Amino acid sequence: QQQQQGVSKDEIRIGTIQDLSGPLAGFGKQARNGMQLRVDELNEQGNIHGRKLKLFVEDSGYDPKKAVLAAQKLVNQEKIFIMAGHIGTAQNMAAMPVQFEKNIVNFMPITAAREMYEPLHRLKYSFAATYYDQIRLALPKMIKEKGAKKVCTIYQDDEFGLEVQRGAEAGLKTAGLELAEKTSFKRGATDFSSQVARMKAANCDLVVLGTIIRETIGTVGEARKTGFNPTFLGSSAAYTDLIHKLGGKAMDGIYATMTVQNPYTDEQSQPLRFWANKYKTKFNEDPTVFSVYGYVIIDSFIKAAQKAGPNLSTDSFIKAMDSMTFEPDMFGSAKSTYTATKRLGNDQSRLSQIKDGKWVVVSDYVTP
Amino acid sequence: MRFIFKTSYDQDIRLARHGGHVFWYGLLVAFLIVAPWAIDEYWLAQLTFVLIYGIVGLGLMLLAGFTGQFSIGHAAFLGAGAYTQGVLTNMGVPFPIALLAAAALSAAVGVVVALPALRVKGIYLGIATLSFGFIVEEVFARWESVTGGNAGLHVKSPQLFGWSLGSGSGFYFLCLVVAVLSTLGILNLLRSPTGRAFVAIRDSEISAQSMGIHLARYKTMSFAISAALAGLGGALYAHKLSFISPDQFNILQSIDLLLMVVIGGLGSVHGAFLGAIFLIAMPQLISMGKDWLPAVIGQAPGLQGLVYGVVLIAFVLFEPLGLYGRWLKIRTWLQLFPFYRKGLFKRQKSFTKSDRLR
Amino acid sequence: MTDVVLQLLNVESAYGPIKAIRGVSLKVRQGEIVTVLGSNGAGKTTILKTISGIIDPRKGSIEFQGKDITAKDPAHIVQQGLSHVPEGREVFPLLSVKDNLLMGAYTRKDRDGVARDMESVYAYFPILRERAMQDAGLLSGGQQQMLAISRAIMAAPHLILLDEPSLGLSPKLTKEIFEIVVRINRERGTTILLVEQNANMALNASDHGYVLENGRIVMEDTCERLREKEDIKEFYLGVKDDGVRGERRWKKKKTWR
Amino acid sequence: MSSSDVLLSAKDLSVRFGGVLAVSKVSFDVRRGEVFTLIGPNGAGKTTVFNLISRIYTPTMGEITWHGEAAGPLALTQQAPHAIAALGIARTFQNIELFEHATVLHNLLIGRHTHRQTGFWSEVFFTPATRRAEIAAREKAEQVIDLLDLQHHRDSMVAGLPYGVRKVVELARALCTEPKLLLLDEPSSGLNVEETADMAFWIQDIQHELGVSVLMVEHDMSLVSKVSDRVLAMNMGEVLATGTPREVQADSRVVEAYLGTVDDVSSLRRVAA
Amino acid sequence: MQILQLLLSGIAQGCIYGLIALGFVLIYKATETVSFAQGDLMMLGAFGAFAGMSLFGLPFWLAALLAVVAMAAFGVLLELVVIRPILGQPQFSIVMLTIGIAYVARGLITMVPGIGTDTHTLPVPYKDQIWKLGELVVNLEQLAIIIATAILCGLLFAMFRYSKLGIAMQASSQNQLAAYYMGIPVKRLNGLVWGLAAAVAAIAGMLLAPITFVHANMGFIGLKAFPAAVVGGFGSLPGAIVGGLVIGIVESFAGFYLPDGFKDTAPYIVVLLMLMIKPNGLFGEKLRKKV
Ligand SMILES: Nc1ncnc2c1ncn2[C@@H]1O[C@H](COP(=O)(O)OP(=O)(O)OP(=O)(O)O)[C@@H](O)[C@H]1O
Ligand SMILES: Nc1ncnc2c1ncn2[C@@H]1O[C@H](COP(=O)(O)OP(=O)(O)OP(=O)(O)O)[C@@H](O)[C@H]1O
Ligand SMILES: [Mg+2]
Ligand SMILES: [Mg+2]
Repeated sequence: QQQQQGVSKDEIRIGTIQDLSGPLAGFGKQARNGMQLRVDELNEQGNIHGRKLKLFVEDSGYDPKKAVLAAQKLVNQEKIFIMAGHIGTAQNMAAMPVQFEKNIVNFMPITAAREMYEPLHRLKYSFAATYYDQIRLALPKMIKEKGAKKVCTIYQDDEFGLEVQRGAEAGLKTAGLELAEKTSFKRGATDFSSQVARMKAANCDLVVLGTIIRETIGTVGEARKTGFNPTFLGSSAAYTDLIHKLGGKAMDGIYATMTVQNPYTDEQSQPLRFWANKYKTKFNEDPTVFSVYGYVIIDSFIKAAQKAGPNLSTDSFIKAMDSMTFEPDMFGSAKSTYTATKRLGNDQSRLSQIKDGKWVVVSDYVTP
Repeated sequence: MRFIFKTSYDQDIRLARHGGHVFWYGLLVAFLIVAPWAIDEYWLAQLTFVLIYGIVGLGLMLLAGFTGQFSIGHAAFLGAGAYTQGVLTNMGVPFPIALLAAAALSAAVGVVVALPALRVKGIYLGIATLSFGFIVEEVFARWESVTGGNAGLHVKSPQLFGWSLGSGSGFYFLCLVVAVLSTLGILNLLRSPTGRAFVAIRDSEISAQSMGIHLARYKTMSFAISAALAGLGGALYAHKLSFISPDQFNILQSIDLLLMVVIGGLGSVHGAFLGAIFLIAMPQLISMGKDWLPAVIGQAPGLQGLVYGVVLIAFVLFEPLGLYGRWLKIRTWLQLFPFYRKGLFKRQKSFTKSDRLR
Repeated sequence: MTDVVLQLLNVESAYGPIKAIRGVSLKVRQGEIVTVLGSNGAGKTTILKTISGIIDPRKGSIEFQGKDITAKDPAHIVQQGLSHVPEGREVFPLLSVKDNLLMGAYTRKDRDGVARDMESVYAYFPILRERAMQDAGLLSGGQQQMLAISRAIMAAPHLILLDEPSLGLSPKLTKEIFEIVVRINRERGTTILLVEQNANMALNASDHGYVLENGRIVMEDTCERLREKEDIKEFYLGVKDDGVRGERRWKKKKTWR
Repeated sequence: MSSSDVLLSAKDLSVRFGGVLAVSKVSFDVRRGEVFTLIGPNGAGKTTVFNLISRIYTPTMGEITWHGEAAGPLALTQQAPHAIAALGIARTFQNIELFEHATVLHNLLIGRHTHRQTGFWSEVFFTPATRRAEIAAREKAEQVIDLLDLQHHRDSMVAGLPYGVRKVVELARALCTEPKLLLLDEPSSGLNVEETADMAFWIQDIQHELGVSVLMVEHDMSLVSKVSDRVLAMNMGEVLATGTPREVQADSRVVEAYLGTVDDVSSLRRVAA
Repeated sequence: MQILQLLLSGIAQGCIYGLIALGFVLIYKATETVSFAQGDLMMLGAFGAFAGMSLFGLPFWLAALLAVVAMAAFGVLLELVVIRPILGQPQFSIVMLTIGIAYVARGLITMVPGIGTDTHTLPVPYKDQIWKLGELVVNLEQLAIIIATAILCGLLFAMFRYSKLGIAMQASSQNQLAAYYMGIPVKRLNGLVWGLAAAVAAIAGMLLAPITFVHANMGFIGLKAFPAAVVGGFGSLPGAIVGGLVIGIVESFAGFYLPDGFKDTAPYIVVLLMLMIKPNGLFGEKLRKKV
């Protein structure tokens, strides 16, 4: 048997590709920090069957071509054992063939696209409930609660936004409704007046937001100004502390689905607060959900690698993963399980709402 | 210094001007042929990218460097080629036919772009091509039934006579052959009336016209050839990445392409390939350099953009003729050694005149 | 009046590896009109460009009114009171004729003086007044030449460098131009350095002349004496043996080469 | 004068730019094999006439007829600008419009453009036919280089040439198109007496040995009298006089508007004094 | 009513484009280069004001003033360090430089720890205030942009038309050599132009900040201002405003009445149509070389 790439007597090499210079540089950096935090924790406190972790970070600038180059570098040059937490849908799609050619697992990429586990591939593992599922499951519940009659959507004109929009359509079907109005915008747009005008003209009373941060604020802000006040429901992409920090009062009342909780440093829960402050001390900035993602991904990897035993190889790792169960953690993620045919940990999310400038969990995990 | 005494017209027309050329280019080709055995897989992949971008650069060089028409939307042609190739290969069309179709369709798109471009120059042309680039990107994203929309498109690996060219070295040779053939074609064109007509248009439209050059036809032709090469490159790119999505062909890609030819050296065929080497090597160098820097800087997001910008600025400031210009100086220095005089390449003051009147 | 306004000492200028002038020394005295003659490519334009700082000389020094102006910024040199009518007109094509003239007076602060000079320039070339609001780029070649000369006059300089002022002007205007040059010289005391292909005119109008060949000064004298030299007569004035030369197809070599 | 003698005829040409009537009702004929010269004060509209012939401007009124084709007369105003050269009309420009970033030889080869025989694909593959065509083009260019004594500058970049040489290069480039009619806009401006004399010889050679008709704009009266067969004087866009050089120069209106009355240049000194 | 409201938001958005386009035109008129860095200078200006207000706790007006002054100084410095050395080289080199400057500006800001990668708000005093005229809603943030754009346009127009300095700037862009011959201090003017452009960018950045927030990529909106400048005619200041309005209004109506996707491509389609009908834009001079 050939020597397993990326695993030596005392080291496991983990690669990740983040956006450190492009439009998502903020998230990329936070995810990297989260990963680094867990890697350092492990290296300080122990090891995995005698092996320390080494994290290799490459910058894709959110550009698929650079992602391929980065993947080639990590796979062929740095000889990584696993690719973990790679950010971006198109970037993952472009990089995966490079990895798969060398039998390297694409472990829990930071994107909630279905392609991260579908079609089934032995090297794919995904952890995030997809935007599609989030909205599909949450929307009927919201409609029932609010007694909504006309549901509209505004979504970013890319794969992410489309997933939200498709989720909304699927969710509406179960409630026996149809989309009353469908509007979109291009990534980076700053003006949402005509989209809001269209939804207002359609008399919508519930708007599904396929938006991220600035677009969420822009849309909701524009709506509030023009006196259009439906219920707003966003996906986990809109679940960040920036929404209320930037948008201020106008953002109060909007809902979003989420899988992990925002780690406020003055959080009620003690371990989470401790963690958040540790992060802040190390990186001199507040942690966000992306820091959590990064942390959790490495944490999951460690657990699986421990289980895989001293003979760590791609095959033994897959074998270990395919019988893994991760219990709910302090960040509020649901219990997730993996098998040889189920490569998405769980598809559930909770609803949160902004109340007095802070995200508050308002429902339990929504189950179909 | 080498003096060449010309004794026949043939000597003037030949591609290789003297024995030295034959020797050095021979060496280069020999290296490129043995490369798959000589260098490891990672570097071979990089070399393949260099060839692909070199082909695209060749086209843009023809347009910008030789015809004087700057395109800030060249990624659209790249995309047209890539999508044509992707869609056709996935439909099972044989590889060579798909490749030709990609080039042809891109050329057709080039002709369409040329229509509004014929009447405008300078910045107006730049913005026209930029606009076109945006529209084409939007088409890729919206025409979901064919392009797969924003979800992107997976491209099957190429098959030639039952061989799979998907592997590293097979595909490398494919790119090498296409690159060499396109280069020869462009060089031939440039030493023929068509190439001279392009240069004439670049230098003075009014006298080109008075020499009987049909401006519209030659500009269109230049756009078409340039687009065709971009399409060829795009087709190979699609296979190399095996996944294409609309945002790979956005404005940033277009600017990268433009930077490539400028840094390579406008107005030289060498420049296209030197620029491609630069474009591919640069991120690698930056990420290598990262590890040497203190973490606050080395690990900071945005470093790549910063270095990229600084290098670009440095190039414009210190080597406006690009990598090829630098090479020429080094070569002259070597040839003149030890008689090189300091002032030889001192830049004289120079002055700009309005480009609006041309 | 013997104080030297402009002095070039052993100036050498080059375009890249090509040397255009080699070791040129010349002097222009206050109130004089000095002309430089020379065939194509001799380096006349290069001398003028070197003086006004458009080209930096490799060697040598240039003094203007006792101050060293070698390789200074052209704008700085002009502000010292030197004005250059360049070869090839160089008007501002998209500015109106009037704005072009105003730019000529950019370095001046005296509004009244500028207005007066504007009037006198319009008097020299009435067509400029007629076209005052037209874009200068649309003027005919000769009209642009008039504008270029007028612009230099507007600067009210101590020294004007004139590079082929008669280029493209009608015979009548050519004469008028030289009259104007001489008048400016006499009336305002402006010193003039003149480069001209029309040697006949130039030698008539000037006090002192230099002959430039292949970047070197090969002859220097007062204009009266220059006019009498055989070579000057044959090659620059074209007066000698018209009959013989008229049939001859081969260039006769100049004796000083 | 039979009409078959005429190569190009302009009839009632007028063109207006905004408020300026640059050319007004100008008519003239250029006959085969002659040197026909336009003179006139600055801004008379001479260059504009050239621009009308080479289709840079379109006349507001009037027409230009070309008799150079075997098929019969052709309305030049119907032609596309780039088609003019192919008909056999080449020109030079008053302000010199060369291809600056190319060598002299390259400039001349571009002059051969209308004679190109090769197709796109044969050029891409550089077939033997293309090679032969290239060599033929070079031979022709060399002939012109020989004629105009440009051997010295063959491989120099145009950007670095002195003004006078550029004028000659422009003439050479026009000759490379093998024109039937050559339009020269102030060929001697910027040349000294000696060089002007050479220019005169060249124009005569072009007229007699190459059999090319010449339409010229020129301010140097010695050159005009030496080479032109007929002269047309213009002023303010209108025709003042037509005739032999001697006749036109004697015309009082021409003298007044163009030549100037003060004839003795040495009078300058007196004016000054 | 619907139409009026759409028109109003189109105008407001158009003024944003116009405001940025003013910066392009300013630089173009005075140096004949197209600055790809204008959007990023704008971003720097906004960050400057943000730093003044939240890091140093200055009041808005003071921070705004300081940001404009600082950016003007920065513009002058920029010219001195990177642009002046190649002044006189083909304009295209300078265009490339501005692309480089844009990269550097974005990279530098992104590298600022804790600030660069985040999005911020600029707490302007008029934030989130609206006026209601019957059913019409006027946003104070947008009104500020409309007013500032009009004033800036007027001032710049007057400068180029009537002041010796302004004419000299145009002169140096049209023929640098001749400008030197006239004794125009081309280099100093060039510095002034870039300083001015940076100041205009800073103003634009601060006006824009309440609407688009302050973040490293806010400069990309400049890409929409290019079409505005072209539609108006690149060398014309009023053209920039009119072009901006055309683009803004077209966008607004296309977003409401046309199928999805047209809102974002409409400006570019308008540009292409414009270039086919009127290649020099609405207000551009018809330029032709006289030979
Ligand atoms: N930009 C340039 N690059 C290279 N060489 C140049 C350049 N400009 C001029 N030269 C060379 O310098 C020499 C002198 O040129 P210059 O223009 O000074 O001549 P001149 O006497 O003014 O001629 P003319 O009467 O034709 O104007 C010429 O041999 C010319 O080839
Ligand atoms: N495109 C144009 N727009 C406006 N006016 C023009 C244009 N072209 C020429 N003119 C005007 O028409 C008149 C004739 O110009 P033209 O260039 O034909 O003169 P010319 O006879 O060649 O004079 P010169 O001997 O000075 O070259 C001039 O007054 C000029 O200003
Ligand atoms: Mg000269
Ligand atoms: Mg003329």
